[in-house]
Amino acid sequence: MEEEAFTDINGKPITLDCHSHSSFCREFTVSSPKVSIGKVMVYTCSVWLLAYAVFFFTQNTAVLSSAILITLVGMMLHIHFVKVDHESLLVIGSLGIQVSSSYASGREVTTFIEMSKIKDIVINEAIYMHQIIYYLCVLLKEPFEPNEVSSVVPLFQSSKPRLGCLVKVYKSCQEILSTCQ
Amino acid sequence: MGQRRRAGAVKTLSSERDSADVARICNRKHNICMVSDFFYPNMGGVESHIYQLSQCLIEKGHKVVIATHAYGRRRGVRYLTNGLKVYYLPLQVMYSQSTATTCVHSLPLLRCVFVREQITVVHAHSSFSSMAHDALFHAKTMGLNTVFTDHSLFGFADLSSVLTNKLLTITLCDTNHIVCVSYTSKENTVLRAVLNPEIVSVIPNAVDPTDFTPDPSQRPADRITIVVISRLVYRKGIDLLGGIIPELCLKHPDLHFLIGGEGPKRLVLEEVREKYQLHDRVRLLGALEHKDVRGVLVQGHIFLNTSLTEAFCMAIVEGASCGLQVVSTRVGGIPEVLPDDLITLCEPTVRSLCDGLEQVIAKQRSDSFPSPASIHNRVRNLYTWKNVAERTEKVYDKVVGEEVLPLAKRLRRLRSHCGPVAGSIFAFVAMLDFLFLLLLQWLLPDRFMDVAVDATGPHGLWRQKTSRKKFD
Amino acid sequence: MVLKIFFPQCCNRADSGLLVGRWIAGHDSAVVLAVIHYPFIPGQVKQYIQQMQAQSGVELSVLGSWSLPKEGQEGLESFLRDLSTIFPQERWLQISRQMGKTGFTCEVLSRDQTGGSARRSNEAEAKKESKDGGDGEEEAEEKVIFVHYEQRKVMLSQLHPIANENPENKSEPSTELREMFQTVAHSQPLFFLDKYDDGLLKSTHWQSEGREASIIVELMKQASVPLCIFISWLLSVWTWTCNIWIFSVFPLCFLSSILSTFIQLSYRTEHMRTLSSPKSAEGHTQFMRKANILVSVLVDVALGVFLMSWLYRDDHISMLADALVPAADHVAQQLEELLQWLMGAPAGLKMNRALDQVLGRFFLYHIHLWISYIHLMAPFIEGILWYGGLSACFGLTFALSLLSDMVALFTFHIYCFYVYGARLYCLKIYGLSSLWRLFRGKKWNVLRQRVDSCSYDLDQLFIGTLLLTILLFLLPTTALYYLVFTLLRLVIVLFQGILHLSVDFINSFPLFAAGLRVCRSYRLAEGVKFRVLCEEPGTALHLLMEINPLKFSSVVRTYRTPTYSCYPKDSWAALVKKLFIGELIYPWRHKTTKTD
Amino acid sequence: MGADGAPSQSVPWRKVLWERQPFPDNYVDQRFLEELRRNEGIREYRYWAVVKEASLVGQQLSCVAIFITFWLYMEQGLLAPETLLWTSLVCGLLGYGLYQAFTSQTDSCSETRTHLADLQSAALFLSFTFGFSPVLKTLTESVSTDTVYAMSAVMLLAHLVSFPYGEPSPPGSLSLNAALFASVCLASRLPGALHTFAMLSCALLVFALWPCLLQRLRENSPLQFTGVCVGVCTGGVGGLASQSLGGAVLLSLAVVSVTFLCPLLLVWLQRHKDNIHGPWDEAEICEDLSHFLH
Repeated sequence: MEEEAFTDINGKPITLDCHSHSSFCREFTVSSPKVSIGKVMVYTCSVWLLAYAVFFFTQNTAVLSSAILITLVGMMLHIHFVKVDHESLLVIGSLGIQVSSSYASGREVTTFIEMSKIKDIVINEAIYMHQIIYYLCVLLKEPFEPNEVSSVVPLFQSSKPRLGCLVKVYKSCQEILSTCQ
Repeated sequence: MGQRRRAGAVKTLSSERDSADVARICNRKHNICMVSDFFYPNMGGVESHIYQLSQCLIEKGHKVVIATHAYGRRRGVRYLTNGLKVYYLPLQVMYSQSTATTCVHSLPLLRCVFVREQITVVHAHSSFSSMAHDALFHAKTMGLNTVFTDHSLFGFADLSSVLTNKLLTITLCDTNHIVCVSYTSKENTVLRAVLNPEIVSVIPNAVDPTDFTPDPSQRPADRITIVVISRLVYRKGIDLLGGIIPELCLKHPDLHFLIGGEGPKRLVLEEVREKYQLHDRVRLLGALEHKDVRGVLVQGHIFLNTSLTEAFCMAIVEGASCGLQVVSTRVGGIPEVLPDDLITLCEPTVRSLCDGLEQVIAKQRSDSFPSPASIHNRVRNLYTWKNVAERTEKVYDKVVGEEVLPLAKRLRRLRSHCGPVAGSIFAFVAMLDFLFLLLLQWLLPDRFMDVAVDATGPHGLWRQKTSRKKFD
Repeated sequence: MVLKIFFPQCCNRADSGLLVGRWIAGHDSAVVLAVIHYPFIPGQVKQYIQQMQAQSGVELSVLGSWSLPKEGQEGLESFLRDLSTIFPQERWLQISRQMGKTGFTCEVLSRDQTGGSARRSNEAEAKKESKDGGDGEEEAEEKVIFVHYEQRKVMLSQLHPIANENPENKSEPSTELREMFQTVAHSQPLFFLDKYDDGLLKSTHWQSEGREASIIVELMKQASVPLCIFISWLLSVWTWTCNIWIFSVFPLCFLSSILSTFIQLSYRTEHMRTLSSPKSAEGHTQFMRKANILVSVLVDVALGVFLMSWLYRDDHISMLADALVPAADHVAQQLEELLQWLMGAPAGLKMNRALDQVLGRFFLYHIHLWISYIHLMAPFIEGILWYGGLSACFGLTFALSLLSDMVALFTFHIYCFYVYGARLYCLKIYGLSSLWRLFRGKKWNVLRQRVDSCSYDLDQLFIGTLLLTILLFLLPTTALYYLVFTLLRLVIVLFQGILHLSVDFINSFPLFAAGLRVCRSYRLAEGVKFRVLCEEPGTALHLLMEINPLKFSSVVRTYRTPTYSCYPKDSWAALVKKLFIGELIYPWRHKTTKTD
Repeated sequence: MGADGAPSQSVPWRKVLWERQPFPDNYVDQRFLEELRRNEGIREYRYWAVVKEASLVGQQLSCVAIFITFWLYMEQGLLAPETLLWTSLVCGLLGYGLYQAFTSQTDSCSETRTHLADLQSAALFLSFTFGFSPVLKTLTESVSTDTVYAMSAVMLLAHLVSFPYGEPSPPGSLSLNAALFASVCLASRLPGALHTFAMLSCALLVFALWPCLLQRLRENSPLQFTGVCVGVCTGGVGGLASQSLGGAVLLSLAVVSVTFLCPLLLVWLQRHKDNIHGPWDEAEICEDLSHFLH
């Protein structure tokens, strides 16, 4: 159970938390920084100032109320659907891999992949927006020909760690996978 | 789309299983990035040149990556033999597999490639490829040394070539070194992109002699076969071929034509075949895979090339390497390629070509030609990729030493070198490019880019990985 | 390889006894289903297990022993180990739990060693023989995972995507979790053994409470059978009436293929047929489908009755009827004004006067015809509405589709206008395009499907140009008429589309599944998720398996009853293109194509 | 090869790739670019020949001018449609006779169209034009006059631009169509249906038939051809002058510049021509290969 500081592909600080429950069961949690009050303040103020400017010209109070509503709803949606607080990867030898990402609002999305479907875990390269990044992904087998890769499940999608972090996770995943084959 | 790309990129499987040991980068000689619009899955002279050259350089212990544009679903990062890494960048293709050039939009991706691969030399190919031009431009903005290989000849007459030449002048005006495939091509390039001939080297193309070995047993004894292998387009003089076929076929009843290749001019040949009832003697094989070419070549006695312009004709070398008698038009760099006793040069007219073929056929009948094996032995050592790689390496060594012009000088050079109008326009564009680069560096500093894991080379991770995969 | 033991939560505090369950072949994992307590007679246990196996079709077996030592029960160890000789297994689990600790400990004894002298060390060696390559130095506890599951939920839940029931074509090799779920689900008969009835065996497992409720359900099932038979009889009568020849003669069958009421009718008939099939639904999907249909029909009817109650209270119907004819008159008047406006200089556009007059008069005459038709029908409208309103008792969908049909009938004239305008315009565009090619000295090559250049004669050119000029100058007039009437048409189409969409929604939305997802979310499982319970040093790893409910979107996608979809047939771009070249548009897909 | 050592001048450098020479790759010999040739195969233009060719453009300009003059006359009612009809009929017959004479004089072997066919198409023209003229009359009445003028001006310009000056007969479809379109637009502005008919037949004569005759003339007797061109130009200028002097001046300026100044410019600019040729040029196929196919 140790914390380590890394950066994501845009240089923002993230922390990797490795939690080893047992020799064949580890949990990795990548947590990105909390949503900063300053940012929220800036956005809210900007929206409200804009609204006030509009209100100043069109003497219509509906503008202000709508602005408040917009900011609230926007914040709600943001923390509920956009802002991912931390993503965790639970590797249980010979049982499977569980990927879960929990949003700032506490909403949690979890998927469990059985070991019989997993072919391998690899670090891969992809072109993302205007840069080329490394990412960790789980390769799934074709149901019938086990050597074919049917599809790919990328891990840590919202907080994109850099190579160093990925390699650390990757290595200990490989340990477990190799011991439990 | 991301999903799709990743699904595509899975080919790279566990090439990065082990961690990035950056130390390996240091003992390299050069980190080279080949940039061109034309690469596999597209097929042609430039493509094979880039591939073979890269392989040889990797064998020599350099690090080579290739950047080209995405071909349909083939986008992202792929690995080829010996861990040759290919970036298929998602840039918009404009026409004939050449990307649209705005001198700016391709900067972010190319910068990413250059930085993360720690490139020291940028090597661009083919003046048809606008991506190559962009790469040269950006590389200079980023302060990298550049090399450019020109594979094609251009006229000076029509408007399009005038424009292309202007573009070439601009992109090559501060390129460190230029490589041409033949002396004619060198002269042409020097004239087009008003250059100092001292910085233009001539390094011919090569063919892999082991792929093109003669096999006389394949030749039918009762007939004489003329083989033509080229794309069926105007530039390859297919109209001439359409004139030659009936002339000779009427004279020699035992003459057969074997034509490989595809293109718009196929109609011409088919019409000729229809008109003169030559279906049994003129066989159109359609498009050929590179591996099938040898099988076609060895069936023939004479190799005919009717091109109207060629910088360096690989086809005739392949033909000669298979022990065929080569008859070709005297255009472009072709006279330089083969010694006179291996090739019969004619003027690009039906008359002259027919005469040349007549002589060769006559000699063939009296078989006063050396045996295919001996021809092969002579040709075998003329052009090898190893030699090409050595000479290119020299160019790199020379280039790396040179200093890159700072922005001010670069602008001045552009203004002075490329004429007042275009010069100042592109000086402005260079300014923009520089500012854009600054913006990008502010948005994403270089230190936040992961250095790419280096898999290439004989001792690279690639080999280790494959070997390790074997025993587990 | 790690041994996984799926352990029901309800057995956590059970008294010591035998573990009954199943080894999942190939996955090296055991599913514990129940604990049979002391005292028992081994023979009876075996017999009981065989009987259960026969009932459930799951190869049950005695997995091992479970000991929860209370005070006064010491020295069980040896006894438990001896049991393994009584119930011969190739691997004998020996799960025990100390009072103080939360975690369990487990020993795995394999057959080849006699029960007496089983120590962890040599048992580890045994493991080494049994499976190669595994490093035997590791502690036994660390090689065992306890997965605690809630028996009831797992038993009731259905894992998605649904594996097809018929075993001959297995879509994919069933995975470990699937096996586990199926095991628990199939071994239902095992759980009927109630802890209160005094049988020979006492066992601990999930106990279903409230038998009474289930009795009521049984009664209802019994009652539903004759109802089903009755409905199916009605249906057969109905279909017979539908199939007599009168309905298959031209105009009627054509009408029934056009009018959406008929289509809704046939659709509902099919629903009822599926519902009233006397044999019970086999498989999960069938059952869900039936349930969805039933619920949607009920809701539909309820809504319809509600509507009716509103209609027939203080005669809204007559008010509607009185409102309708003036409305039609009003529309017609508006149209006339529109036409007058068009025949002048609409929006300052100068149009060819002669053509303008001709078209305008033509359309005016049409409107005149239409009005007279409406007034002819005026006295009957109330009756029509009254009887039409009755149809709402079949459900809201009927009322809606009837409404859309009525709208279609009442706006027939607009449709006619649209068709005339479109045809005229289409003709013009076609002629213009070909003549424009002639103007440029090109022609359309039909064989090669491309435009070739060709040299025309003088006279061809001359006449072509004359015609081109004429068409070009007459184009704006027709285009304007076409535009106006197309807009009218589009408004109506939009209205009908909304009606169709709502009907389709009511028909196809899986209400039952959605309700299930809301109330009993574990019934529809997308997968599972694990939580690490406790890790004390020395004990094995304990996981809690929870059920990951299906997402709403996928619920709707999976259980949406296949229906005649009436979504836009072609994309917006295609629609606009069609409008431009003046093709006739029927934006709602032809209703006989069924899409799931 | 490619040894970067000092090039030993003992062996001369050869422009070949197959043998390894003791020169660096970027070695530049003094024979570099020796095959460069400038301005080869360039044809010298002589002034009067160019003028003779350019006179065709001038006469086409003035043909348009003549047509416009007729239209102006008709619009102001100074010219009765009957007279125009008769004159154009006479001219047509005259021209037809000349045409036949030329064809019979040159070669009647390539003659395919019979007199019957000619008669037929003539009848077709006349009947169609006559039938449509009332429609055409009402066609553009709702369109504003300026629009019509602008449209016809543009069309006439298009006619002039796309006119096949190299080979006036058969007239290029685009040019003829543009001219006819313009004439229809103009004709629809005239007071009566008969006017329209007359105008259109006149347009047919000027734009469709006249170029064919001119082509024959050019082939057979170049001397008379120039004479005719001069005549037409003067006619055009004169006709326009009778309506508006400014137009006439402009027209004459245009004709003069096209026929005399532009050739002068061309010949003068010849001296600055600088084409680079060399072995890299794409060889063009000079001989005609079509006979192998057809």
